[in-house]
Formats: sequence, structure tokens, C-alpha cells
Amino acid sequence: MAIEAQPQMPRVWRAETKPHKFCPGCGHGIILKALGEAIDALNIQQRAVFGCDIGCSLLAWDFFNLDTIQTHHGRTTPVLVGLKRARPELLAICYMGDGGAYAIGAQHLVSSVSRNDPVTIIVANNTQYAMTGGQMAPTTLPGQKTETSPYGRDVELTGRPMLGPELVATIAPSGAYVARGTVANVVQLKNFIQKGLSNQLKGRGISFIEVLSACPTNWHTNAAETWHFIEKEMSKFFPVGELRTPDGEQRQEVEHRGRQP
Amino acid sequence: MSIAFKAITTRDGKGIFHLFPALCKGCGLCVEKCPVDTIGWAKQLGAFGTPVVEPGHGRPCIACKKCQLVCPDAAIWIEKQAPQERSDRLTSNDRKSR
Amino acid sequence: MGVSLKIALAGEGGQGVQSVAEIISEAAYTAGYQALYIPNFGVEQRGGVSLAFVQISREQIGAPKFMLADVVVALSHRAVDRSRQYVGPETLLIYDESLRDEVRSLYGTEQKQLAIPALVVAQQEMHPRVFNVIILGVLMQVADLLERSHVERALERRLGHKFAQDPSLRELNYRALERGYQMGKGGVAV
Amino acid sequence: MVTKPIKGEQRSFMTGNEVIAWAALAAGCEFMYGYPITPQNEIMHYWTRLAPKYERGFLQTEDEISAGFTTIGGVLAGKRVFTATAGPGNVLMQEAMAMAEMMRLPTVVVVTQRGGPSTATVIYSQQELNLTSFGGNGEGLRIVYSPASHDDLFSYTIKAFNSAWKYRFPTFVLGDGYQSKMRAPVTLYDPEERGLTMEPCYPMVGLPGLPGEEREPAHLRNTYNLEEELFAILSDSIKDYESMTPEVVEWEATAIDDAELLIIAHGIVSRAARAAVQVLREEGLKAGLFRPITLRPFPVAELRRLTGQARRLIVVESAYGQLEKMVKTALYGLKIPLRSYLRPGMGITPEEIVQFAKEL
Repeated sequence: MAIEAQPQMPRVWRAETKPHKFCPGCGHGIILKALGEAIDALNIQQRAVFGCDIGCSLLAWDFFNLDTIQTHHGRTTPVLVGLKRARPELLAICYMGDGGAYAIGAQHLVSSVSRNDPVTIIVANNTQYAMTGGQMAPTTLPGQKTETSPYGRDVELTGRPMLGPELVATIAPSGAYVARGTVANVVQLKNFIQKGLSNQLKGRGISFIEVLSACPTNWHTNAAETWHFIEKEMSKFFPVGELRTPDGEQRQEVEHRGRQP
Repeated sequence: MSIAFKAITTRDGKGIFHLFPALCKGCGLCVEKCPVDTIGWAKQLGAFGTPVVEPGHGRPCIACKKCQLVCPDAAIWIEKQAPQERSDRLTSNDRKSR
Repeated sequence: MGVSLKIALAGEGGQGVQSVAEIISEAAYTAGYQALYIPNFGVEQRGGVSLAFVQISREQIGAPKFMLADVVVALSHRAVDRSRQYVGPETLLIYDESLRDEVRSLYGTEQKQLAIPALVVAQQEMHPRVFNVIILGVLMQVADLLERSHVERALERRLGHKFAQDPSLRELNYRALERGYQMGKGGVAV
Repeated sequence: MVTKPIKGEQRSFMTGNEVIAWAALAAGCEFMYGYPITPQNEIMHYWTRLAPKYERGFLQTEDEISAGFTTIGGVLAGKRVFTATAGPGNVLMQEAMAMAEMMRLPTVVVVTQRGGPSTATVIYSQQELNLTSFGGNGEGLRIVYSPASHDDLFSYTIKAFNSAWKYRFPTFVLGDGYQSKMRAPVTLYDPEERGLTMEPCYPMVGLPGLPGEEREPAHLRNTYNLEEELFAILSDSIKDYESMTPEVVEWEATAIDDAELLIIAHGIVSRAARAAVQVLREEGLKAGLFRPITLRPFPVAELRRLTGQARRLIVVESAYGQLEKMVKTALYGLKIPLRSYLRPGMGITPEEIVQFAKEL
């Protein structure tokens, strides 16, 4: 029996490249598991093209049994947008970190959202630049220590944590799906990602899912502290839930307008 | 799946706990998420030469699968054990009181 | 003049310098010449002097711009000054009569010159907007390189869509062209 | 297959930017990605007017970084696609082109050089030779064509697609603002009617068959963990580049057989140089012209061979020694005096070259 038991990896995971290259306790593994299950559930392995960025996300370049393109910093979005424009029948999944999405690639994100490009963007938010050794990112929490904010992030000098999904939800045209999930709630996360991919399948518009993720290596946290940071610290600044759903378009639009000064 | 992973299988409470040492990096996320504290460190070493996890350190497994869900490496598979096959609760309690 | 002609046209934006250059080069092209036209298109194109360089030749044309022109056409105060670098000892300078003083003070009387009262004629006899077509006629008469039919065909191609909207414009433009040819006849041979 | 825009041969009188748009159409290019910058803009203007009539696509991106990377996306999708840029836009686009170089992606970029550095002028220069040939953090494994006329613009834009897809190196048509904006005669044609077969394009992702089961998934990356890994990959690319070179290099020689004074110029400056050679010959000076058409790879062997009996060399360019550097590298060891007429950001006329040559 012991010989027969096999890991319950999503079908689309590539077993040959496991264990994957991410650090112990890294949130990427959890997000990519949720993504893999969503791909399995929608049965889109044949059509999906996975793009990853520079930064830790690049370690996923051989993660899936999916055609995969590892791109440049923050450029995953334009590469897959270019692909999708040329081959609309493909399903484009852009996977990147908060640095790629909100700093160096922010212009691509904003423009892609405003064009309502039919791609699915998944952003792992771990509050810092991980691959480069833990520098401050747009998402770093106030007071959080990083290699470039060694005394804690001073919001007076460096701003407050960037709210990606809120930004996207504000500027996205109708048809967009926007949500923020967390690796602490995998069932919900898979559901969000699946809804995002469905949105692309239905050709309604862009889908954007930020995921509160874990980086024990650069956070210097043990497992208990990791969960505490995600569930108690990050959630103070980054509320989890759906921000835009095409199904609730009317209501959302009204609320949206209501927020205008 | 063209490659096979070897499992360490432990029956505990309502669950059959399959742990794949070749995948387990010993991050401990599952340890903290277990509602019955049954997961703890084993002597066996895993993918990165760090201890892997095993059940039997707390109250019996309730097969909620939270550990499996949060494992970033798909190193845990929980099967629900049929009622008649469940392991002896006392054994688990004994361990806890040890 | 042989079978090679270098023309530099200079005027204010809106005076129609580029249209004239386009019509001439297109006419030369349809007449079987090698032709090349390039506008000066710096940031200056907004609010600066508008310059156009046209070359017509039987031979292959080298660089798109040139140091000295065979003919320089200057249509405004600023254009007289701006086009000076293209005027050599052999260059014919065609300018609107209203600019005589500027031209005299810059070039003296040695330069081959042709002053044309195009502005006045356009204003009094036709419409200020056909000022450039009068200049086109003058230039084509003086250059004596292209048949009138080629010039008219190029004019139609450039302005045909406007003529279609307002047929009276066609008559006006042809009258301006004819007037230009007449005024050119009194001019200096290039 | 997309609808053919040109049947037979069409003589036309138009701007270079329009020629490029027609060339891309004639080549069967299916998509253009672009971002506005002078003097390239009218390529997009013509393309966006013509493209829908021939079932081609266009995407205006948020910047040249994106234009470069969306072009890469189109290439990966297996489409014949291109973009166009100039000056500061070319600087931004180098990031994507470095990735294309690493991943051997057949991108096609038309560069319409303007003055530099930075914003400089929107008019003209030959100052983007270094950038286009060697931009990016790599070795400059690119193909760079330097057209000199509207007919060249048409032919080499078509050829750029073929060379890119045949050899899989990023390919550039290095034009300039003058060529973009000037109106001149051109003959447009359908490449297939001239017996030119367009190199087939093929998708690199989104292939048939279930990845991982019916076929290996395409795992395309531009990152490597080990220096040995990278070195092996680059060595392969360099080998490919060098073996392709004799097939790809193009040059043009005028009045070269008995030339004692050899003028070397590329692009539109070569036209002025050719006119200058004619004048110098009429005046009894044995002048000749060597015009590299490919600047990468550079026709090194051909230049060395043709430099043979020359007693003097003159490099003429609208840049401060960018071509000169390539020429000197190519002619390393030869003891022929070389003088250069360098006019960064300035147009060059035949008269200037004649004067410079006579003063030597």
C-alpha cells in the first residue's frame, strides 16, 4: 500500500520537476497548487500558456506540464498580452510577484487593466523582493524591516503599502474579475483563481488575483510566525475577498461611482 | 505521473497520513495548521535534509486535510480511514501523555 | 538649366510650402524623373519656418538634403533669413515682392532674384489661400522642366478631394496656377 | 493565409514610412505592436489604416518596453509580427531585444534613427548603430540591415522577416528619419511573384497535443542557474551566428576595382558617398565606395578583400565614429591610413564628402 500511495499533485503539475525549487514554506507552492487545481477543474491544460517573471516566480519556469515562458522583470503581462492578441484561443496566465506587478511593471499592469486585456494575472504578495534578498517592496508593511528598510518601513518617507487589487478594481472596465486571496485559505484561493480563469474563458475581460503569500526565508520566521504574519499582520492592510465580479457588475459599478469625490 | 514517490504511511485517528519524504522540506506550515496538533517532527529526513513530519503527536487526526491543503510541496496526502479500521485512540492519547 | 534641379522652399507654417513641394516632386515623378522631396520636420514644425527640399534629376539622387539650391523660394520675413544657407552665387532667389527690403539688405543686388507680387495678387484677385499655387506656377514656369499637364495632374491628386467638396475651388486653383505661369514668364531663366 | 495587398508590380511615389508599412503587409506580417515616437509614427498610421483591410492586427502599447515584449509574445504565438521605434524608444526596446537574443526569438524591429543622445532631435542621425547592433547586456547576436533607398526599405523589411525566422536572431531594419519622411519613387511587389518564398513561421507555445502527456511542454526561459549552463547556450548561439554570417552578410561596392581612395559609408549616407565618388572620378581621383548593407554581422572578409589596393580610407557617417569603430575592427592589422568625416546627427551631402576627400 505504501508503494501505491502517490502525492495528490494537481494533474497539471510536472512531477519530474518536484520537489520544486521554492524554499521550505514558500507561498508560491501553495498558490501554484491552487492554480494547478483550478486548471485541472476547468480542463484547460491544452490551451493554457503560463508566463512567469523575474524574481522567485521564475523558479516556476518548468513547474507545470504547460507551455511556459519565463520573461523579464514585470514584463510577463506584455509578453502574454502580445501572445493573446496574436492567438486569442490560448489562455494566458501571467504569474508574478508584487515587485514585478506594482513597481517595475506597474505601467504594464495599469495599461493592461485599462485595455481590459483578456488575460489572467496572479500576483504573489509577500511584502518584499525575495529573490534579490529581501528588499523593501511597494507592499512592505509600515514598520516592517527589510534589507533596504532596516529600521522598519517609514511610511512618511517611502509611502504606504500598495493596494494592488483595489487599484485594479478602481480602473478596470466592466467585465473584470478582481480578488485578493491568501495562502491561509486555499479552498477560497482556488475558487478565486478558477473564477478568474473562467472570466478569461468567457472572454469577459481581465482577471486579477492578488495572493497574500509567505516568505519565511526573508521574513526570518518559523512556521507559527509565518502564519501569524499572514493572518494577523498582512490582513490588517490587505483585506481578503472579491473586489469585482462581472456577475455583480451593476452593484459594483454603482458602488464604484459612489466612491468618486 | 511518470515518476513515483515513496510514502511513509501512518494511520492516526480518522486519517491515513501519507508523507512523501522526497517532497517534504520540513517547513512546518502543516504543524501549525493542524487543529488537533497531531503533526510533529519525525526522525526521518526529507528533501532538504531536514526532519519530515509525522502524525501522532497530539490528539488523533480528524482527517480535516488542512495539512494537505497548506503543504506547498504536495508532500502530504490524507486518506480518510474507514471507521472499523481506525487506529486505537488510546495509543494516540498514550503518546500525548508521554 | 540641365536635367537636375534642387529647390529649397521656405515659408511660414500654413503658407502651403509643403504642398507645393509635394506637387512638384509628384509631378516630376510622373514625368519620369527621379524625384525626392523631404520636409524639414524638426520640433520646429510647430511655429517655426517650414522648409521643403525638392530634387529632380535624370540621375539617381544622392542625399535628400543639399548645401546649395538652384532655386530658393522664400515666402516670409523669417524664411528669407532661414533659407540663406542654401543660397549660393548661382542660386536664383524667388520671393514675394513684399519682402524686397529684407532680401536687398541680406543679399544686395548681385544675387539672381525674382520678386513676385503673389501675396497681393492672391488677396486682390483671388483668395489668400491660393498664394502657394501662384508660387507653384511661377516656379514651374521658371524651371521649365515639367509639362503643365504633369503639374495639373499632381495638383489634382493633392487637392482633388477638396475640389470634389467644392468645385469652385478647382476653378480658383487653376486660375492661380495660370496667373503664376504668367508672372513667371517675365522672370529670369534659371 | 491573409489577403495579399499587392498584385504585380506597383510603381509609387511615397514616404519611407509608408513603404515600410506596405513591405510588412506584402511580407504577410500579421500583427504590429507599437508606441508613438517620431520619426516612426507614420509606419503605425499607415499600418492601422491598411491592416483591417487585409485582416492584420495592431496593438498600441503603453511604452516601447511593452511594444518590444508584446512583439515577443506575437512571435511566441507563431505569427510574423513586428514593431518600429527610434531614439529613446529604441533604448527602452533593448530590454526586450536582449531577451529575444537570449531566447533566439525572431523579432523584427524597424528603427528610424533620430538624433541622440536622449531626446535630441526628431529628425535624423546614424547614431543608433551601436545601440541597435549591441544594445542589451549581451553579445549583439542580431541581424542589422541598413537600407539606403525606398526600394531597399521595401526589400529589406521583407527580408528581415525571412532572416529572423530562418536564423532566429532578432532582426532590425536600421533606417533613419530622412528615409522615413522623404518622398521618393519605389517599386512595390508581391514577394512570391518574384520567386521569394516567405520563411514559414511556427508557434513556440500553444502547440497541439496535451503537454506532459502527448508531448513535452515548451519550457522557455532566459534565466540560467550556472555559468556553465549559460556559457554552453551562448556558445551554441555564437556558433550559429558565425556559421550563418557568410550567408547573411551583404554589401555593395561601387567603382572599387582600381580605387585608391575607398569611401566607406552605410545607409542614406552611402548615397551621398556614391554621388561624391562620381564627382571625384570626373575630377581624376580614383575613388570607390564600400557600403555595408548588413552592419551585424559586418562584412569583414569582404571589406578586407576589397580594401586591397586602396591607399586611403575614408569613413563617412552621421555619427561620431560608430561605423568607424566597426571598420577599424574589421581592418585590424591593415596599414592603410584612415580618416573619417563624422557628423553626429547631421545630414551629409556629396559636396562635403568631395571637399573632405580633396583636402586629404
